[in-house]
Amino acid sequence: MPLDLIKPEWGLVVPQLIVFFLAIILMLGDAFIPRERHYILLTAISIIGYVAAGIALIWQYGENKATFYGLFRADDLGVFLGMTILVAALLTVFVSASYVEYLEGRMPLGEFYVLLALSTLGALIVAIAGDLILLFIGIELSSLATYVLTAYAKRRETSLEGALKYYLLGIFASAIMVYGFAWIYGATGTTDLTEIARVLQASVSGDHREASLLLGLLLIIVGVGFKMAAVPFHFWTPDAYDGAPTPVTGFMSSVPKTAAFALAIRLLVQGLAPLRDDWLILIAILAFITMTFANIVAVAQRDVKRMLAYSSVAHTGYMLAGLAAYKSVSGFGGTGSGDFGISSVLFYLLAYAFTNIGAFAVVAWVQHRGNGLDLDDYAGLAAKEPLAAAALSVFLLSLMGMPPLLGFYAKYYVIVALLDAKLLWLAIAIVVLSAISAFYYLRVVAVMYFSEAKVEHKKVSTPLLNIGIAGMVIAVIAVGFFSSGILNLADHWTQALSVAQAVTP
Amino acid sequence: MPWDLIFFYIIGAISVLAALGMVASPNPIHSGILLVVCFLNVAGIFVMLGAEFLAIVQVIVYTGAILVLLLFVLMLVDPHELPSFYLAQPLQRGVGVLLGLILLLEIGAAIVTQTQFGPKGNATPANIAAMGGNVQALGSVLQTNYLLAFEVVSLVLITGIIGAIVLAVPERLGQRIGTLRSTISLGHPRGLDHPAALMAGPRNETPIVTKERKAPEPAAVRRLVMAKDPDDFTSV
Amino acid sequence: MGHLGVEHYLFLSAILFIIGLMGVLVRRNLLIIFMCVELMMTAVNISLVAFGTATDTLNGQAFVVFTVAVAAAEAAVGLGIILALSRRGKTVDVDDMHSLRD
Amino acid sequence: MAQEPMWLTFIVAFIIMNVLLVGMAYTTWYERKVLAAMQDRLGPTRSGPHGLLQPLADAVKLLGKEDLIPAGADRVLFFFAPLVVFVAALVSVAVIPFGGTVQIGGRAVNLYATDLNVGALFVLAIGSAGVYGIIVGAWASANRYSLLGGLRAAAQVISYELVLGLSLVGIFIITGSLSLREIMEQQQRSIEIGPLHISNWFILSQPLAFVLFLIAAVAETNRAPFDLPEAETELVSGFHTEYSAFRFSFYFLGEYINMLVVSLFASTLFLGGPSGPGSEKYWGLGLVWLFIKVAVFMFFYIWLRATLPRFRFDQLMGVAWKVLLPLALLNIVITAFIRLIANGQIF
Repeated sequence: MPLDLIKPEWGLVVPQLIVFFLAIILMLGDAFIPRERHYILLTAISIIGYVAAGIALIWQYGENKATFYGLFRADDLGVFLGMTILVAALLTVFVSASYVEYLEGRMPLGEFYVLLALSTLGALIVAIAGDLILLFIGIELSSLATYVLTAYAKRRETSLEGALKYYLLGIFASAIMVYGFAWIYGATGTTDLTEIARVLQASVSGDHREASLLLGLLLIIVGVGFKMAAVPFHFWTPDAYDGAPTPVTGFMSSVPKTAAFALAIRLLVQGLAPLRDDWLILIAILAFITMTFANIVAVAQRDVKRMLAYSSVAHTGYMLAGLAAYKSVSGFGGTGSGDFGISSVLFYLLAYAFTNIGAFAVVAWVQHRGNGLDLDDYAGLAAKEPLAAAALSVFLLSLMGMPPLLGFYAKYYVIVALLDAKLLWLAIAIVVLSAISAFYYLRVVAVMYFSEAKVEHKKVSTPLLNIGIAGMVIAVIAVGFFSSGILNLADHWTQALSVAQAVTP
Repeated sequence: MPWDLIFFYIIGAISVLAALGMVASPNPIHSGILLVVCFLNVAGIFVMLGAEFLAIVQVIVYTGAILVLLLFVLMLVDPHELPSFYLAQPLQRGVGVLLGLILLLEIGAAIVTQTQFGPKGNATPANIAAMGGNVQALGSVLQTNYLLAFEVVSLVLITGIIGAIVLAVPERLGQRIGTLRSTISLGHPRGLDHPAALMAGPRNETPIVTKERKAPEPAAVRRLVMAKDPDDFTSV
Repeated sequence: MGHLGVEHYLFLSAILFIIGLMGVLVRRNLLIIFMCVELMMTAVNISLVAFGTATDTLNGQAFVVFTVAVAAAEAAVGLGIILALSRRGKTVDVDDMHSLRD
Repeated sequence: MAQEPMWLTFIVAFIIMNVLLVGMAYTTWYERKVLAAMQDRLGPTRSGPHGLLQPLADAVKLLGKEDLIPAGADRVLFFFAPLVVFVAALVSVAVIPFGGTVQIGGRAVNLYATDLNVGALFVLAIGSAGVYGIIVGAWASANRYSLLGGLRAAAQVISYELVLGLSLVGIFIITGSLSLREIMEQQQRSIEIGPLHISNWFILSQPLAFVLFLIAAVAETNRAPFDLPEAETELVSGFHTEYSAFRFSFYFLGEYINMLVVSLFASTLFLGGPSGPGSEKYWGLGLVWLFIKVAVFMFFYIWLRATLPRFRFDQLMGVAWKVLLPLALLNIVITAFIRLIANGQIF
């Protein structure tokens, strides 16, 4: 009995397909291009691939369709998240090319780019997934490639141990998360997010809740918490961020994190919207614990990379606060006014990609000059390398939330959303903790500008890395001025909820 | 006689006992073998649930591939060489166990109080039999509803392959050796273990270098090919 | 199903899941932690299939196919990391290899 | 497919098992005779006419020997490991059909123990579980040669299992079923093109798969030239170095039963099982045809052992991953395309 072959709308899948073919071409290139030309050719192919995928993604702006039996959702939420992911991947290529090629005893470049593309693809798939199964596979693809990237400097013990910790906790979290998926599936009898929402809408009424639904919700939030490194579940973060090659650290702090937030938005907001009252409070508590703990611990760090790792955890807290500010979009399926909470999270993710990868890029830049990661290695950087010091200062100030830099707008929108949702305590917490974070960010700036230099710098030329850093500095300074426009684009995410219910096969 | 109930309790008891033994056993090899026992019984559970295909997949993939690989690594690796892995501080571990028990109670409560499952689909045993059986029915679901997921999971697998190759294959430092001859091999061509090629990491940790071995002459290196079985890398 | 309700399978799955979870939290040996996570995954699979039976849908079984595939890929990567870790400080004697080669 | 009473199934299963055990015993005699003929010797002649009682003598000798357990061995695992190999080998024959449903004394009898709808995969699954006997036994012996043999077995079986499974996918695509009885029955229908009656044996439509299957099957059973786990010249007979007496005999039994099972499996999948001239009318003739096919496969096994030198380990892995696996995938792609065209779903 022959099956009816489905005829998906391939036009909607083009951006993902481009990244897929990028991975394939890189794999073949790794095998057939002579090693000496990898650096130039594979880097160029990667950059072209990500740019092309980005253009194809912009092309889809305003689409609102589903294909592959509802597994694939082409909507503006997917486009915005996809842009964030592609931008982060592109910036990572700029940062990592020379690092992988020259530092840590020359690591194989071809496989690095392939894994980067696969991880990016996994995150892109999470961003468009309309089904529990695809969400799971996407996040696993993204994580799996990132585990390998973390262990990429395999000659260094810290890299392997960090990767091992990341890996074990990662698969542990996946198991917990899938158990949650199983419970949701059991309670609703479907894995399609729209269907789940519809079934729940009918069954969840008043105060009565099935215990099984709450259990599933709890397990999912724990699993997602691990993936996005929220605080009680963050054990892996410092070691993995510290151990990974520096460009990978920047990548880890943006792409898999964006994927985790994409999963949270798709699943919680889209699928489990009828359980909103239950998960909002959990997310709010998680946000508070995360930013408090991470900011306090970060103060004690003298290692710049480790400090940035904790800072990354703290920023997860801010983003979670934005998620907690989700109010409602006039019931499920409505096209009511945009919700400010989710829009602020989306904006934050984009802003954070520029800023954080930028900060790690400067760390890599210093490593290229033969220096370590300790605070002392940064002493007097401003006197010798004024541009690098200025760039790092810009990134750190942006992370801190100094106006008019990009980071300020991100935090500002989250706070506005929180006030809008009447979560005053969380808004105050963000302000207070940002003030605490100023201490450790400004300490690095102070050391760079007001200390005597203790170490010598090698003369190294890293053109690609310099271009990348320059681009990110400009973005961090200038993009803030267009923030309201970007936020308007992000606001279109609500269309995701009104995606064509009739699923095109 | 409720045969299915009796079978279930026997199989379930064996799998739970094997799982407990796996966690408690001091010897990792014993743990691995008990896990095999547990998984074979879980395959039996799948058969009882009418999922024959998954039962076979469980045996082929989990016991036939993953756990064989695991035992392989267990035998290959000297456990004393691995860092011991502290998930959390002892206090937190105690809390973790407590949390686990609470979670068990909670899951139990959820199972007991579950008044309804989702709306019924049309995959009743009769319909599945009409399609030709579990394999055919599952296959058609995978190839229509979950086609995209089916394609994407192949990428997950290829990521696994690339990851394993990148991590587990002995290093090829320096360049790819051009003059390869009959190297059908698990390993890549093996390059120069020259100290100069092993730059220190960013924190100046001791790089992993050959202990007490001198770097070979470059001339010898050029013809050198890692063309032997991986047993050379064992500690056994 | 006769006497055998879905609850039986769900309970079995929950017990195995918790055993795995406890194992992850208590044991220190890397490979045993890895085994415990595999046990948790298997427990989840039992739940998925049982829920599929309860709701007369095949989505659960389809999900299991994917979790198994993902588990296999994860195992490959994880064991690769462990092998790489165990190989620290050890290299093959290249001269010996050369002599054994021909 | 008639429902038959439980006791009848038991009887059939009992007969199948005994035939297998006796067949295994005479496989050893067959192997010695064929090897001897190839090497211009006589082989066993003393015990019984043409040495036909030699298997019996071997059994008595093996059972009478002293049972040794190494000092450092893990006793429990050392005891159980050979049993795993033996039992796994026996279990997988349960799904192999020796014929369809026949009438014996007015009663419908199925010539197979059971018909699973995942039968073909069942054989593979049991085969992959059987390797634990080798790995665990090797580890439990506390002997380095054994351990090396066990490690080789693990790597080899994982790799070739993949090829074995993939080479069958073409057949599954054609038949649309994983049930061995179904696969067997589809091969009994011949294709009629005009006056010609072409046999529908899958060796004709899947020649590449057949070759791949054969190679992988030899590797799965750890026979020459893939007998690296027990390579006596390097590893002092590998995983069973420390085994003696009846424990060793279980490994020995397991290996030969595995060969028989794989031969039966191959005959069922590619050579139409018991189909042959006259087998539609007389089911006894079908059994004879099956016997002949198995004998041919066994001869092939022995022939390989007498002819080919052993692979080097890296060659072994390289062949599996770089040659056989791509070919198996190619076979699947081509078969799937032809199937699609035949269904009229493309072009």
